[in-house]
Amino acid sequence: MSDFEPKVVAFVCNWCTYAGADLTGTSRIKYASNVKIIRFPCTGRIDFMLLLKAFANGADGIIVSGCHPNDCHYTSGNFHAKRRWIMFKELMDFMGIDMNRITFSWVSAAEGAKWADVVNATVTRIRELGPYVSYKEMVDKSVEEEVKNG
Amino acid sequence: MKFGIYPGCSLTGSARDYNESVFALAEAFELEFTQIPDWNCCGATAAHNLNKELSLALPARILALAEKNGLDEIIVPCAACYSRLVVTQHELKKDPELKNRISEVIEMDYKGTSRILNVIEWIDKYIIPQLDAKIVNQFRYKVACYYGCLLVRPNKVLNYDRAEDPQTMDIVMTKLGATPIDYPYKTECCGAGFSISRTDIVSKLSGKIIEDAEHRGADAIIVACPMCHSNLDMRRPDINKYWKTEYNIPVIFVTQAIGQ
Amino acid sequence: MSHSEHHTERNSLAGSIESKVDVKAQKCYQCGKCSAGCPVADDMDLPPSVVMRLLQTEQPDNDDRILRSHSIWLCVTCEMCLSRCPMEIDIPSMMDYLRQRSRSEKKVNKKARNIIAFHKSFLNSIRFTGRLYELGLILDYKRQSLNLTQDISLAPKMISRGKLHLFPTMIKGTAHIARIFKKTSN
Amino acid sequence: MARIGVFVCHCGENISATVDCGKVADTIGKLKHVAYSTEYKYMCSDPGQTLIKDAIREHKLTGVVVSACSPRMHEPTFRKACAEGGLNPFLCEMANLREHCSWVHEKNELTTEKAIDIIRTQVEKVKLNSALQPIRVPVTKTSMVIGGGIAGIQAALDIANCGHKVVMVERSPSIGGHMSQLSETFPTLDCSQCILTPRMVEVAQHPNITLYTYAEVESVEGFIGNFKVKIRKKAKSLDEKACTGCGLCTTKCPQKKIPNEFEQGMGMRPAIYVPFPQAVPNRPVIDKEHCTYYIKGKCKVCEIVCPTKAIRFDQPDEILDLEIGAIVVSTGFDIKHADFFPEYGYGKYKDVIDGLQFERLASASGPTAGAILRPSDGQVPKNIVFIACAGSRDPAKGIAYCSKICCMYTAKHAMLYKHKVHEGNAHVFYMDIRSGGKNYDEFVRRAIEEDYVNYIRGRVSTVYERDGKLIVKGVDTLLGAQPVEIVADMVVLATAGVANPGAEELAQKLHVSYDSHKFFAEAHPKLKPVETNTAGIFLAGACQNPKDIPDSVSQASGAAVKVAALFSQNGLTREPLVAFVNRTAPPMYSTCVGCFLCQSVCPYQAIEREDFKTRDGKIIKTVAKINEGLCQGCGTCVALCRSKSIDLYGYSNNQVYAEVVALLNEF
Repeated sequence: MSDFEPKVVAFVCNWCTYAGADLTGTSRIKYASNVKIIRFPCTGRIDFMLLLKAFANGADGIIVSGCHPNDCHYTSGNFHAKRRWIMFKELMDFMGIDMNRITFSWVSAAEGAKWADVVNATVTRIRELGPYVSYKEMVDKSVEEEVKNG
Repeated sequence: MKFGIYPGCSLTGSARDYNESVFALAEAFELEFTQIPDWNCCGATAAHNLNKELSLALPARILALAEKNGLDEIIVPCAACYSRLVVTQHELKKDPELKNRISEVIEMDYKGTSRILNVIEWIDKYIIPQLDAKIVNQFRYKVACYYGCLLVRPNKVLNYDRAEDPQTMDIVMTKLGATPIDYPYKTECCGAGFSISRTDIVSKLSGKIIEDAEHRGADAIIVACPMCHSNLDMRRPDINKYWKTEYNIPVIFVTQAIGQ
Repeated sequence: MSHSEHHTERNSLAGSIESKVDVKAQKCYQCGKCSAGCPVADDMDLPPSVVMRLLQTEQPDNDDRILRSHSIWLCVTCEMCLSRCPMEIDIPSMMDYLRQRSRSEKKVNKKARNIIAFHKSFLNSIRFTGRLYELGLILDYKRQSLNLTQDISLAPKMISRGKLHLFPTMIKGTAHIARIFKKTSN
Repeated sequence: MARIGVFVCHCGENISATVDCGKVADTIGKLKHVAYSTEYKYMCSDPGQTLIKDAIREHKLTGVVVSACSPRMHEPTFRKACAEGGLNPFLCEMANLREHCSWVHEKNELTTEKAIDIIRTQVEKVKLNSALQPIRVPVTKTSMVIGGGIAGIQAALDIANCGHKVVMVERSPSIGGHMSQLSETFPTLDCSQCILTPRMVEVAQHPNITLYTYAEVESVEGFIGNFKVKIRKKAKSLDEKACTGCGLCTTKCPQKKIPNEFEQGMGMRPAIYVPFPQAVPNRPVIDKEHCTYYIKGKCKVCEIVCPTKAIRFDQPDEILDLEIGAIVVSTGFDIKHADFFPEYGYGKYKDVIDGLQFERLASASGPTAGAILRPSDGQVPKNIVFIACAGSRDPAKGIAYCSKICCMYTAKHAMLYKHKVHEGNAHVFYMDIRSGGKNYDEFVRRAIEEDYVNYIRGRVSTVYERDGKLIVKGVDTLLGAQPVEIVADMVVLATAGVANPGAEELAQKLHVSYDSHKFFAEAHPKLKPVETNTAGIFLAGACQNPKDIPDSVSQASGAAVKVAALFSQNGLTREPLVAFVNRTAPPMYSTCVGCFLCQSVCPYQAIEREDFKTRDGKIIKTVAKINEGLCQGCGTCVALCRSKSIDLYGYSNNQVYAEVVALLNEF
């Protein structure tokens, strides 16, 4: 398992975390290259079904990050994201999704170093957890069953 | 409804007159008390000054005894005891872990369900409604209502009257026919537990309280706390010596004023 | 992650007050309203707001000054400071803690001897009888404080008025009370 | 068939030092739908941009991915270049190879692979981009200023002087606000009325300003450039055209014992009254609550004495419908009043007054004609105590903030007192002196050094009356917390500045955010201090937080510029990255089921209802509709929509799904 390099997708908002990750770059702080960023206007835009889509397509870990509470560019988008996340988390937990594979954090446009920390911590954790094969198995099985049941 | 009464140590000793007036009043207004069986001292200032856990355990035993005997409402005539009991109830409600620890210390179940009434609340609730029918003599005097510290503070815990310029005792006294004066010393401290150990401080503080009441032409100072009473009344010779004065304004328990 | 999680371990008196009695010395902005309203401030060596300031420095010397002060024993727990504090700092609870620390570190101010002697006599009295035995208290206090002549004149008057019992009242649960004392004496 | 062009930038060596740009361009060039792929040293340079423009034409590109730095840096540059090359600018995306790749990773295979993945993702996204046109919104070039204090006056005059129409709405019978109540102003001690009155008159006479006093905003609908406002003009019981302002009615009114609001209750006024002599407009109103005729049905003395027969008892309130393009909110503040300070005897002792009452005492036009006299017995106070921070910086009383203006006005009050009562003593209890501002600290120092005002650092614990004097018990914290007791004749509390009553209600009508203290909230605490979160509504003055006159005036001018900038164009152009609700054929019209959950989460009130009707007007279905003028494109509604009927241009569901798939799979 030592040469396992996890695939981590980061869903971030444009105004805080994306800008924070830009700052990590301008500060030349190094972090694991396993993470790839998808930009959204706001965490409020993030449909949590995308997380499932990402797992289904082979992601081993996911980061969701936006503005700190009260710092949202759109006033309250991150607040709604958080509220929906609380609901969704329970649902995912119920479905048997390994919540250790998801990092939810706030990284502001001024927190370049924090972004590197969040990425590195997530990658290290996912590396220990290994590839997320059980999700694929779970999906395959349910598809199988569905086919069987017609 | 069964009322419990927690007289506290002073009322069996130095404040015997207070105790007698409370019971006389209860009898006159046909209210029945049950003393909390085998009650102990609340620990007063000494306990919380020296040992926090003890200062919670002693009142907790009292409250647990009340619960055990089915006394949902407890009247506590002594303001100091009242404060200790309410504060204990508050602290243990706030911290379930502490509550368990104290239950273990007192070897009793403690739920914290009793309603604790101070003497003014008790008068307001049970005496005032039938006052007109029973009152013999109106108390037609100019009075300084002295609440002391522990009847109103800590305000957010006791949640009784307002901390500044409280009014409940003034209202009760007005209903008795008295004229309460505007009195800024209502909630100033009398020196409390320093009665014996620092009589000088008590003389100084209580002296100011008496001076202002006399200066404003009050006929009497009305109190609801045995400790305040003993400092303002029993310590009068010390006060007069300290301030080189000859104050002679009487200090009367609120229950005595009604009983007059 | 909030900023408060980045605290370093604090060994100061202010640090232990924060963890033990949930009073944050740093909240004090030195308005002095506590000292202004404190009935015994002018007798104190360190008025309450000065105690708060000394705590904020988190210097061992200053912590020591507080624990050796007369002030912490002069505080009458009238709660005026808390009642008027704009920052709602629970100074009375903090004072209780400081007194206990002062005793456990054997730093009690000499001038507070009488006050502590009285408190001890008070607790001694209820430890054995369950209730306060006022005459016993006075006698025990006199023994502890060596203040033999004080209030001698009051006693006969009080006894005659039935206000001072010659013998203590014992409650039934004295053994229970004794156990409570024992369990809480750490 | 998509034809995508990919342009890989070296950024000097910033990218190429760790990413093998040649390999990247080659690999990407082999992808399906990539018609052209190249690399260049500086894509943002002129030749770089030319390269893109030429390639668009030459290869008939339908989409462009510039793989360079962060889009937050150069997206506008490259979109502009594409537009110049003949491609819709919204068909250009950027792949962030610099900040998110080359700068943060070491030089190795993985870094180059990541660069390829990033570009691939953007290629898949851009395929699904739509050609968008900027949104044009018409603008009604009339502004409304709510509140006629100094901030509102300044904003109205500035906008009007730019040549735009202004409607000013003032709740009370006269404009002027709190500034008209002030005696003299810090730090110059010039008379408040003297500098304010000309401005008030200018407002009344300005051809571009329409003034409605004794009027309130009833409702506000619409959006930036297109607000529909209803204003309630309360009945003044007066024909304003007929009234000459002679004042006979006010002198003859038999009802004379109404506490005068303008004098902070320290004087009386009749039921028909002009709030103060310099009022604008200088016409009376009848206070129906206190007028004998309105209460008892008889009197009408004013009607009888009026030489021009201008009194109209049966006048109704009037509702005006206005079309407004921009709104400035300048409703000001209030101060904490009685019973807030039982320990200071405020509201109980007549000689414990607040700062505004002191202003009236010190004002030449006030109830004492400028003499400092105690309200209780009219005596000159020989000892006066000022208490700063009475309620401010007091979380226990619910106000944690600093009211900002009190330090300065308290210094001014102490100074004015010393100038009027030479033999008197003025004491100020303070915690900190906050005198940041031009010539402010010098002013406070003057009070201390030249007027010998006694500043004591410490809070007051209690104030009580004894023998007609006020005993003030405070402390001097600079003397080791030594208790201080002052026997005073009068105590002035600098009570906290608070939001105006009604601020919350108005904020809700305007759909503007407000904070926990009911002060209006700015859109950004630093960079958008005069904007609100609702486009087209701006803030000026103390309705945002307590402010002094210079700050209020500066902010008012700032708000005026925002309005003027909006009105400087014939319409409004906005980025089209907004949400939209899908449309399908009748009878379904849209997959939207009309639950309107989206409406509750939209921070901009951009979601409206759209009815589909039959020919005879019967409503078949009601669905959500996005107002493009208001939508800011956050997408919260998109994520929330249960029927997936809302989508967002630029970040559509298809696009983000394509991105996820592309990022994780190799094609």
